Amino acid sequence: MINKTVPNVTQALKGVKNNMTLLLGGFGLCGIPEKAIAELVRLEVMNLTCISNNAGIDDFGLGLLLQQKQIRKMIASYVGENAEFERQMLSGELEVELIPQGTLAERSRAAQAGFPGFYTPAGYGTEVAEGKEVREFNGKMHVLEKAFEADFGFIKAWKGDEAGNLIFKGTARNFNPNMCGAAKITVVEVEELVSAGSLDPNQIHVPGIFIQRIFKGTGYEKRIEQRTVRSKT
Amino acid sequence: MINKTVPNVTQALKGVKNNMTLLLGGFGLCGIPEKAIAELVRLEVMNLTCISNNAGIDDFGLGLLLQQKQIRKMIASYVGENAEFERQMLSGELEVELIPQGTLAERSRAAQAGFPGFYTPAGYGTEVAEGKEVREFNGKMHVLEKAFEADFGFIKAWKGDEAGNLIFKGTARNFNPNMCGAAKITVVEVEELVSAGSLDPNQIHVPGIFIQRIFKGTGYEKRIEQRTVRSKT
Amino acid sequence: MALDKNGIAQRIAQELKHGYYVNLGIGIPTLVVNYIPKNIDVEFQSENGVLGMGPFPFEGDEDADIINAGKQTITTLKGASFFDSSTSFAMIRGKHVDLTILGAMEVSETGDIANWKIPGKMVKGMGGAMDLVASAENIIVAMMHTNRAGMSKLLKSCSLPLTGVGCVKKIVTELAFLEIGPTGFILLETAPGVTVEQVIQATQGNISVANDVCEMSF
Amino acid sequence: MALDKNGIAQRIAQELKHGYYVNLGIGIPTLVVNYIPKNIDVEFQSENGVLGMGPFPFEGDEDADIINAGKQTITTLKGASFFDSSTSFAMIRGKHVDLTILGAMEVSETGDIANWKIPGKMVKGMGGAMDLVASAENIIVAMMHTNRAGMSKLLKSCSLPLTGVGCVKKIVTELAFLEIGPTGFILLETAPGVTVEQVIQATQGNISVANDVCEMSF
Repeated sequence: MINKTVPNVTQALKGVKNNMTLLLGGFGLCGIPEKAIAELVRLEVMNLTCISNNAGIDDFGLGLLLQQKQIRKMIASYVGENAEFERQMLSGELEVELIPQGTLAERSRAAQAGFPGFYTPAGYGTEVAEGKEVREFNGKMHVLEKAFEADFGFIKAWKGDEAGNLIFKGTARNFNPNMCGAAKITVVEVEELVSAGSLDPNQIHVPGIFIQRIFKGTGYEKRIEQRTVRSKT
Repeated sequence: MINKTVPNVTQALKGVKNNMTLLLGGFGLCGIPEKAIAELVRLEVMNLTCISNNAGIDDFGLGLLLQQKQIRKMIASYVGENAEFERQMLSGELEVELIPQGTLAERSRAAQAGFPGFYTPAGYGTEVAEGKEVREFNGKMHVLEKAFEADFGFIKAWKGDEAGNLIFKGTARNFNPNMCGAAKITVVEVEELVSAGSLDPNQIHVPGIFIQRIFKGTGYEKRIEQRTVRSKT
Repeated sequence: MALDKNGIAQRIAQELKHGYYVNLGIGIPTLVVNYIPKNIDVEFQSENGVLGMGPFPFEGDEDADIINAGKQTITTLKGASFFDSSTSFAMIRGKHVDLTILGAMEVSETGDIANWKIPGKMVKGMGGAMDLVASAENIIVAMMHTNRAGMSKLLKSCSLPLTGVGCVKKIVTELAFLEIGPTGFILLETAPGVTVEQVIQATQGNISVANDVCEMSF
Repeated sequence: MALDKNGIAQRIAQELKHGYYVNLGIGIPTLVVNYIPKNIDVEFQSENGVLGMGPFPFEGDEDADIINAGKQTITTLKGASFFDSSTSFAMIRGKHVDLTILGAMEVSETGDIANWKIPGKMVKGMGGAMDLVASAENIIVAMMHTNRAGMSKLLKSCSLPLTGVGCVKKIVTELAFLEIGPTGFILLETAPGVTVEQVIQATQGNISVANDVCEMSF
């Protein structure tokens, strides 16, 4: 067993520098790497390119990096929950590339799996396809999309073992598995870190080979964006 | 919940006809759809194109279809375990297309996921790339490979529920998950069929949406190709 | 009398068929779950990674790790499953999802749809909508027929940046149920109390009236 | 005295480094597991879908559902995982596997490799070999230096259909440890009792001798 554990978030983020490109898991505030984001704020690394489905809200998630103006460019699919984001984007302070959600997932997986490019129908005939190659297959037009290239990937899992094997919970899974191994260094934070052999080999969502560093985070806030309930009557 | 269960293998293979293209899961004899293969033999459907990593052995797996000369064309990555296969291939009775194993897996997944094509480095500069488009990305040559098109997919899972959710065991997983949803109709046989709600939604390997029919097989032989052991001393 | 949002959802729900996997967009489409016809089984997929979505949780049972694409806390039903985003879009792009219901700012007579951006003013992003409309064989748009200024949103061609080209099949508005045909919109049903003339007036794109046009029945 | 298969495996094992994920081909490469250096941790990946392979099972413990790429029954170690073929080749193609050790029928002085087909005679197929050699940064070939007729298998250019182009980095044969350099094979180490001259004689491709050429030490 190859041990991937590091003692804390500081060790986990060693080597993160200005101008880097980061992949960050999560959908809305669900399954985001809270501890890595807090450390990025503390490190004051600037001029980042962040690839993540959303940009957080004003005071949580990637919104914390936006507040400090640490992000130069954001690649996302949906950014509708963040007023500061909209302000920076419309003023031109922040460069923004919006791409289809499925394309975002697959460009991550392509990087993980060593595919330089693939053809998808998503975005054909729209702004998204501008400047990209398009091509017909079986009578339908497709766009050539390319694998992401990133320096660090920040992943949030539910449970992990010393070997870096991961299990996610509910919809907190989302982009996290697809981003594992998609950057040069993949850093995972987990709520529960167990010894190798504790997890059923048949039920691992992401094998440890895709990750370089794993640490246990504490005190997860897991903020809910839209608390919707029904009454018990 | 959408119920995908059918009572038996006969119902499960309804609609299989001569000249069809079939995807079959399994690696060697591990995780092969034993019951579907037996039914294909019984149905005497001829002139099949079979896509599967291997071609079975002389008297088991796809070897049973080869014996009856039901296969016109075989698409596989490794066929070294089957003398009858080699005879039919060298004599020209059987058309054979050998492709890299990773390409076989991904052409299945591309069909499942709606990608018409993707670029892989595997096979560049070899016979496999002949007649295919090649292209450079990041200074390295790649081959354009296309999604499979198949009529039926035959899958073997360990457990499944009424909704078609699947769990595989050990290395019997192999190509099975990638082939689910890759053909027009995906038929799954399982050792254990449980009611919907019995499986942990977090631990499903393949969601039921990718499959059309599921049935419980009985009396699995699960033949071992290479029984290797060590002594207890 | 024009339909309200619930009425639109109710009419769309009539298009559900037994065995359908359905992806519901944010807004009016979400309301469709309240009007599923009796005696049919459908399953709802949410692109953030869940199949078999159930109702909102009881108060106190909310789980931050279990949400829908609108970021709302939800529950799951028997037979549900969770999966990653790549698998979720495999379901969508691979045409395993049978029906997509989503909102729109504009739809053109050729089935183009715009719903993600108003240049210089509002840019929320396309989320999963571009993947959905590019792949789904069966797309129903739930939208208002006109904007607040009374201008038609069913146009000859969209003025806003497109989400997809020639993809919309059916449209339900507060005034009518329409489909896209070779020559433009086809009026199939009017909302209760709405006249054919009213629908034609409110439609800027080319519109024809089906021979068997009738009033919606609920 | 030339090495036997175990000797070849033992020399290759010296190339393993702490933290390596390793894919072993069928044949001689399989024997490498018996010579892993003390004090380093490595993990073995098998392309049929397992990481963390252990030794063969005890008699009676064989499980038909747990095999390696050679279709042999195996066990798993702590920290192991099972996965599908697409994920397995994501590990390989995505360069997450650090070292690939495989057999060959022929290797050329430019690092081409042929190991899957003898036209008209034998066609077993490439299995995962084409994916492995096209992607791995670090490939060691375990092979015999000459065939039964005494003809060299380290050639100017391969005569058999290729498995991959310009990909082989290192070669261990019964006679020598060599690497591929810009001008062809470079002899780094001779097997115990084998002379530099013998290796040069047995090599048809262009071969040069490293300044610090030495005998293998075990």
